[in-house]
Amino acid sequence: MEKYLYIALFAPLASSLFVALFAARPKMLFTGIVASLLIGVSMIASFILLIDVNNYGPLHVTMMDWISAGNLSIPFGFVVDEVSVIMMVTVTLVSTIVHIYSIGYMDHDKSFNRFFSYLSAFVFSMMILVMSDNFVGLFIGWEGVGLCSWLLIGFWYHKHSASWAANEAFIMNRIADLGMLMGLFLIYWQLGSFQYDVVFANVKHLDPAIITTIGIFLFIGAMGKSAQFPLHTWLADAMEGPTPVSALIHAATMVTAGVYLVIRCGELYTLIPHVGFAIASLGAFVALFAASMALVNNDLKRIIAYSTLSQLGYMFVAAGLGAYWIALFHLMTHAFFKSLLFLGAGNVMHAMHDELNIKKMGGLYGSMKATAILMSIASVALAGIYPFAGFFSKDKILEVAFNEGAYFLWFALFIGAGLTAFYSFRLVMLVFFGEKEYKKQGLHPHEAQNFVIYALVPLGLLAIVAGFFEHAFHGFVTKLLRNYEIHIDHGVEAILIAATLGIAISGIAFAIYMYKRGGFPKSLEERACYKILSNQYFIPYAYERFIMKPFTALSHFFWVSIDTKIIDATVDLIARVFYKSGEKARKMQSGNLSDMLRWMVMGIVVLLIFAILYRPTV
Amino acid sequence: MITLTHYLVLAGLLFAIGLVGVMKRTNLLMLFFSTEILLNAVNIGFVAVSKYYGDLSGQLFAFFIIAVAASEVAVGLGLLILWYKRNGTVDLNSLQIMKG
Amino acid sequence: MEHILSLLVFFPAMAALLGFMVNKESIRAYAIGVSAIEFFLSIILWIGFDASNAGYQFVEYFALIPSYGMSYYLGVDGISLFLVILTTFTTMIALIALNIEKDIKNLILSVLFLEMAMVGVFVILDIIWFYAFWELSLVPMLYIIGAWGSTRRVYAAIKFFLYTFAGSILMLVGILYMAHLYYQATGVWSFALPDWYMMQIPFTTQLWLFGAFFLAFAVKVPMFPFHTWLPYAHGQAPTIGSIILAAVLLKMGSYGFVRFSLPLFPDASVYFLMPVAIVAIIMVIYAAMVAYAQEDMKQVIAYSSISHMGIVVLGTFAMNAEGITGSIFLMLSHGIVSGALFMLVGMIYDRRHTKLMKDFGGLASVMPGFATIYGIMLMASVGLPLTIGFVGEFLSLAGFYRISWVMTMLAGTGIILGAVYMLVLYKRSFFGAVVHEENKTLKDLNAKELTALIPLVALVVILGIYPKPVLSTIDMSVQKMLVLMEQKAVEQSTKDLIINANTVGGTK
Amino acid sequence: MLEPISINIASLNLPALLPMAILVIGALALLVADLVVKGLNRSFFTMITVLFIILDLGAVIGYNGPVRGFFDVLLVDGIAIIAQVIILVASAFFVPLSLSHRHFREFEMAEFYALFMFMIVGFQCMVVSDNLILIFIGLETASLSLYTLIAMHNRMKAFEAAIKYFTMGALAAGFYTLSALIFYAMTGSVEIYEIERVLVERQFEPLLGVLAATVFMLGALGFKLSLVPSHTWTPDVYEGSSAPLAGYMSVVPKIAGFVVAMRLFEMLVLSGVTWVEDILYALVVLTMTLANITALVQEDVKRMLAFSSISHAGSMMAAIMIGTTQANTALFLYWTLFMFTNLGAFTMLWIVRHRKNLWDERYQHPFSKFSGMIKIMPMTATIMGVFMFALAGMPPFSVFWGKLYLLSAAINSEYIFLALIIVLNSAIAVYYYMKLVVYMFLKEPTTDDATLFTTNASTPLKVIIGFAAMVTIFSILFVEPLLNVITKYVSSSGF
Repeated sequence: MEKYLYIALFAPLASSLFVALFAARPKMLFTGIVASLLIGVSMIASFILLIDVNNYGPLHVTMMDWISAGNLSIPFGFVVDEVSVIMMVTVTLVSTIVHIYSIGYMDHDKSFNRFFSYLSAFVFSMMILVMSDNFVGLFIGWEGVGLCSWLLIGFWYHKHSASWAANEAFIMNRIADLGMLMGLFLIYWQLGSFQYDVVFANVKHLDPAIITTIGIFLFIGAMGKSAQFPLHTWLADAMEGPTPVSALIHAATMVTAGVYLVIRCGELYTLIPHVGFAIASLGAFVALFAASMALVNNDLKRIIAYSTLSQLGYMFVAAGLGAYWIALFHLMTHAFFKSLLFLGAGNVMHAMHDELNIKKMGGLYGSMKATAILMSIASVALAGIYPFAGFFSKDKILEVAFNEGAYFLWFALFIGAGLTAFYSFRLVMLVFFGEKEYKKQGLHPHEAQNFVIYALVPLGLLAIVAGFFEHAFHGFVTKLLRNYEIHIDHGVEAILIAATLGIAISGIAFAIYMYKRGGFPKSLEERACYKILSNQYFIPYAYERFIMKPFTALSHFFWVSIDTKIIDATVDLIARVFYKSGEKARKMQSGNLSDMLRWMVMGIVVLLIFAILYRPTV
Repeated sequence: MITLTHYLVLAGLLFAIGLVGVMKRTNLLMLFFSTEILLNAVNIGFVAVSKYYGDLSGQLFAFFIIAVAASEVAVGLGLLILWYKRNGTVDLNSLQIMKG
Repeated sequence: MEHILSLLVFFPAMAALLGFMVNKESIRAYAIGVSAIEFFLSIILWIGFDASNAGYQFVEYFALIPSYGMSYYLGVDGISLFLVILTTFTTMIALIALNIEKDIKNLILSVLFLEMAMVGVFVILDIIWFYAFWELSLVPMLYIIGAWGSTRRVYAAIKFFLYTFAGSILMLVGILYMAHLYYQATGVWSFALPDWYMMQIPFTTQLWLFGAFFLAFAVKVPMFPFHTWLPYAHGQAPTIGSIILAAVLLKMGSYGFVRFSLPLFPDASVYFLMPVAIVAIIMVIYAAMVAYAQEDMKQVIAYSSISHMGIVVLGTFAMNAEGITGSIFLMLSHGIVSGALFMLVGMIYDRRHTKLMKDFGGLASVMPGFATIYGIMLMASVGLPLTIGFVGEFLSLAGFYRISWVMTMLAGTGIILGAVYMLVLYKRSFFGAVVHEENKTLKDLNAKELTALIPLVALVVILGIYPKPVLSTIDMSVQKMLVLMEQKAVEQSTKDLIINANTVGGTK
Repeated sequence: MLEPISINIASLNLPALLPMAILVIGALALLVADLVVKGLNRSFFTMITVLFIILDLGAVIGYNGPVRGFFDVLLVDGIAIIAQVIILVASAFFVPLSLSHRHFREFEMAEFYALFMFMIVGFQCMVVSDNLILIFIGLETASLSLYTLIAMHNRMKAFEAAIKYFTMGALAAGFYTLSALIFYAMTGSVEIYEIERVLVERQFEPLLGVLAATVFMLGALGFKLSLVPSHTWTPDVYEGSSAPLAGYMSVVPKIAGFVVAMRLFEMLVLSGVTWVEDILYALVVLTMTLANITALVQEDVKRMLAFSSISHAGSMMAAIMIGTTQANTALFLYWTLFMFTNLGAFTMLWIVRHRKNLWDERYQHPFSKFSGMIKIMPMTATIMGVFMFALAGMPPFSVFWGKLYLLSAAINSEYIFLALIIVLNSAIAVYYYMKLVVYMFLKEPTTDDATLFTTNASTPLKVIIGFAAMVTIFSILFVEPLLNVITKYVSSSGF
């Protein structure tokens, strides 16, 4: 079975390296095809492993030693257990589709080959992240996906905004990574190893305070990758990247790495429920916070990005409250319908010649039915309507919140569900129905190539049916993960489900109703609350104003004032003092003979005076 | 009665005079005279002390000093004449080519 | 084989002397050949090196001034082995990449002399000779910076020379006082490091001596606030000068800490641990911020070296195998990476005769190959895993975490700030549209430049993925040294700290 | 009434006089030869002189314990031997500098060489005696000949230098005699060992007298050793006199002076007259520092070297002040190595001397003259650079080892502060030595005509340069034997 593991892991690397050979060349179709094939191979291998793990249990291999110094020794080790295999399957599945999709999407891009090289490299890093059997290995993937997202967000580097967003994403993640590193160091110095099995076996013996610290540090890392408040701003800006990238990295896989980390460290977090609850609360907050921003935004991709944020919030609620398998489940379903949503948006963008403002679209249903249907499916799934995938996972999360007696969280999520339904259908309505605004720009939108549509169909199907695997999934992952049972009597449960469905549907209905009638009045946009939302609570502005500007100013001050004017000047001053004193001493050499003689006599006289005045005992 | 002290005081006074001359004089010739005075002041001292101790080496020293003084004068005057021939003055303020 | 070290030290010097006869046209080939031979010698050294023996190997001893305990005493162990290889390697690469026409002969001869001095510093075990090589290394550098530098070269050269010379004279007094102590203790003169290792020194004396040695090393590293010579030296030096300066000369200082300060004065090192660590952290953050404020690409890298050396120092004073091994590995990686970065800047400077970021922009589209290699080196410099930069940084920080987690966190901001200035540099010069006309026609890397760069890239990746052979060799000697420190420490608290720093578990 | 003195010839031990005698004879012979044979050439004189010096050397070497002789005024002990050897070797190397490519009047005259030999005799007398009279005679013989030699260079500057040197020398002689008088008056003897005995017996009472004598002696020797404030003559005299003489002056008279200073002051220091020690301490620091900072601002290499030699002499006084065997050994070691380096440096100046002052209306060797030399004549520039770094105490060149040993001596006798001052001074010093290197290596040449620099070059000079360079670079190989010999001699003569 190991060979499948290595195939699954290294096929993407091979693809990336192979394609990289042609990176500098103009577009070559076969690069895209080869890449897609290799990723497909990796996917098949992952599925085989899935079955294998299901039958024979986890698989653990150690490839070779990496770092060893003092008591520290870190191998390249990989583990394929219930959790990682689910992640692998999800990742490779979405990746394959995205690769195929990109062949169509990047059709006219001159850096076609480079794109696929990066994309495959990302898949490789992601595989390392999920498959590694120790924290540092995870950190490798962690940084690797960061690098790839930097490369891919800034793929169109000639755009200032793109390269800026890329740097922002990288740096924000670095901030979080520092937290994560601290967590790793603490783990090492406490337990002397980075191996999951060793760590989780012994962590329970540690002093709770230390476990708490570890938990917090690790979660800081997770916050960066999963763009949780306050490190969330990069995700929206990351939409500068090509849409397949947004679909793969910023919706389906990378951003969920944080959730994966928390799930992976389940044994650790179960020991510190208070931290877990904090995580859940933050998640709930983000769920609302992001949804609210999605309400008013007019940028096609940003809306979806915010909804991703909000869904990540949901996952963290589940993970925080200890319902790891539910979090993982939502992670998976979300990957399907969210990537679908993004890829559909990609089609729309192409049709609209990269126009992103949904206010300028409308009535596209006529010209691109398939996309419209797929996106609607995705939106329904997102809104969590029975029997679509979103319903099962999301509803479970609300139940968990209720079950934990965290009614406040439950309420937040409940509201969030409503908002989600509203904004996703606001988007659908504005894009596909209503007035044909695009006519004004004289565009003639057209449907994407067929194979692109076909590539999307599997996702569409999964978005519909994935929910029904719930029990199989539950049974499978809880072999590893702590099981979580919900004990709510059926009456209450039914009411809850009804309520959730109700608010979701009413959200949808409201959206349809309003936008059929030409949307909200303009006057609304003058309102303060609207302004706050449309400016993302002025947080990016605040960062710019209170962090970046002062930092730049301070750096400049250090350089000009401290380094040059003080430190360096002091050094030169010392030298100059000697030189100047030389100039002074030089006057002694007047060259006049009388002066010379006087100096000699003076010397004698002074010494004599000394002899008289100062005479230490013999 | 003239004791050793008187001689030594005299020697001291002469030496002081010599020093002052060395410092003050700007005429090279006078300057050399002053240095001669220094040496002779010492001579007096030596002779007196040597008499006082009844030991010859002092007088020996005095003789040598006289001899050396003589040769010094010879060399000094030689240099002086050289200088005078070149730029017609024996004022030591003319020796100012080199300084700094 | 038993004289390979002497060969390593004096082969370049001999070659330089003979080089006077070689004529100007063929001198470059001559230099590359010589440095290549030297490099292979060092590789042979590595092959012959017994990785299971932590002590000094290939030892050569010859009493020069027996009545005064001065000897010609060579030896190499895990700590110095790779620094020697780094030296020979960088010199070779730098010579390959060299493209100066003016008085190239003098330049090359001085580089070869410099190589002798640098190798000597790392393999010599007699302190007087160490001092001699230490000072000798200044002279060729003075000439290289001052004669082939840019406009303010003479000022920069003199500043570099005087600053480092003045810094090291106190060390001379320290050395002689050590010798005096040794004479007091044993009744014989000796300047041999292994002899000195055996000597226990009273606490207060240790403090003074530590100070005397510290200044010399601190100036060389360079530690805040003795760092101001570095920007000038780098800013004015020709490319080859910057490469060697960054790759090797700075390492002499940090090597000095590991080789002298720690094992000779364990108690003082522990006593000064916190102050030194604070200075190191200031270096990391302050230098990174200053680097961020620079307009000149080369200055950015110059200040970034200060920042990285801060982490090296921190790791050295972690007092545990992880930290010290890490810091030595970081010396190597920083040598390779910063050397490569300076080389890259030099290449673009040769094309455009400017190093200012604002004069570039959009280079990625004009020179993709250049941009790619630059990007790889950049990622190595910000310490991305699986590049050479990560291993050392990770280990150094991990090591120091044992001493103080707050300070480690502060030093850790280096990885954030590092990303900040490096990415901003990359964005400003490589991303965006090509605004300047003259940039549109720039040529991508040529064959010569690639031959110089490819090995560096390869090393960056290989040692990033499989650093074990290097690490384990270093680690063994480091552990030996730590044991020695623990044994000869005079204060119980020192022993406790060293033991505690090297054991897992327990305190927060 | 003085009783007559009866002398026993055997007790005179005339052989002790032999070394001096040889050179006196040599000088006279040279004069006679010049009278009888017309048109003898400088090469002849030079070689004869060298030969006699070698003979002298032969007579000097061969030492067995301290010997007294000639009315016990001669004291041939270890340091006397070493000092003489240094003096003679230095002379043997400096005389051939007369064989320069261009002809100078003084080198054509037999008198020059005769005087030269008399001067050597004078120095020898200074070092082989502990009798104030003989020391005085030696001093004066040497000085008077030296004044004349300087003046023989026959340029305005030379005359000025000679007169300045002479006048101050006369004053110094006055001081010397006065100090001798005071010692004599207090102890009734002019023999240093005798004076010492009496003073120690009396616990140095009256102290004021002792101190006064010391002060005047300091004034006299301070002039010879160019200690502040009696150093003012040095730069002018060096500048005025020809390079070979200047180099000679920077080495030989000083070593003679050091020996006398050792005999006189160490006696005082070691017998615990702290006052002397403190004053010497102050003088040493003052001399080194003042000379160094003044050297920083010189425009002329020769003047710079003059100041540098002042500061070197200062650190030698430090050795005398420390007064341990190691320190005295360090002194001789240092000076031997310093001699060769200085020989090289001044010979170099001698080689690049040009008839006219092309670069500066006053200076012969302004720094600007050397700018870009590496491009015009790389070999010369490199060697000059080596000499400069050696003088700066840069390892592993000659002077470094001397400095090292001196510092070690200072530290071993717990003079840490002194050691610090010495190294700090060498840090200052490195700047002005490096200034020349900077000019030679880093500046652009003002001319590309190499012949301007080689008008005075000749084979003998080149040979000497090569030799000096070899010694300077590979000095490490000679340190061990030198150390052994010097230590043996010094310790055997009780210093």
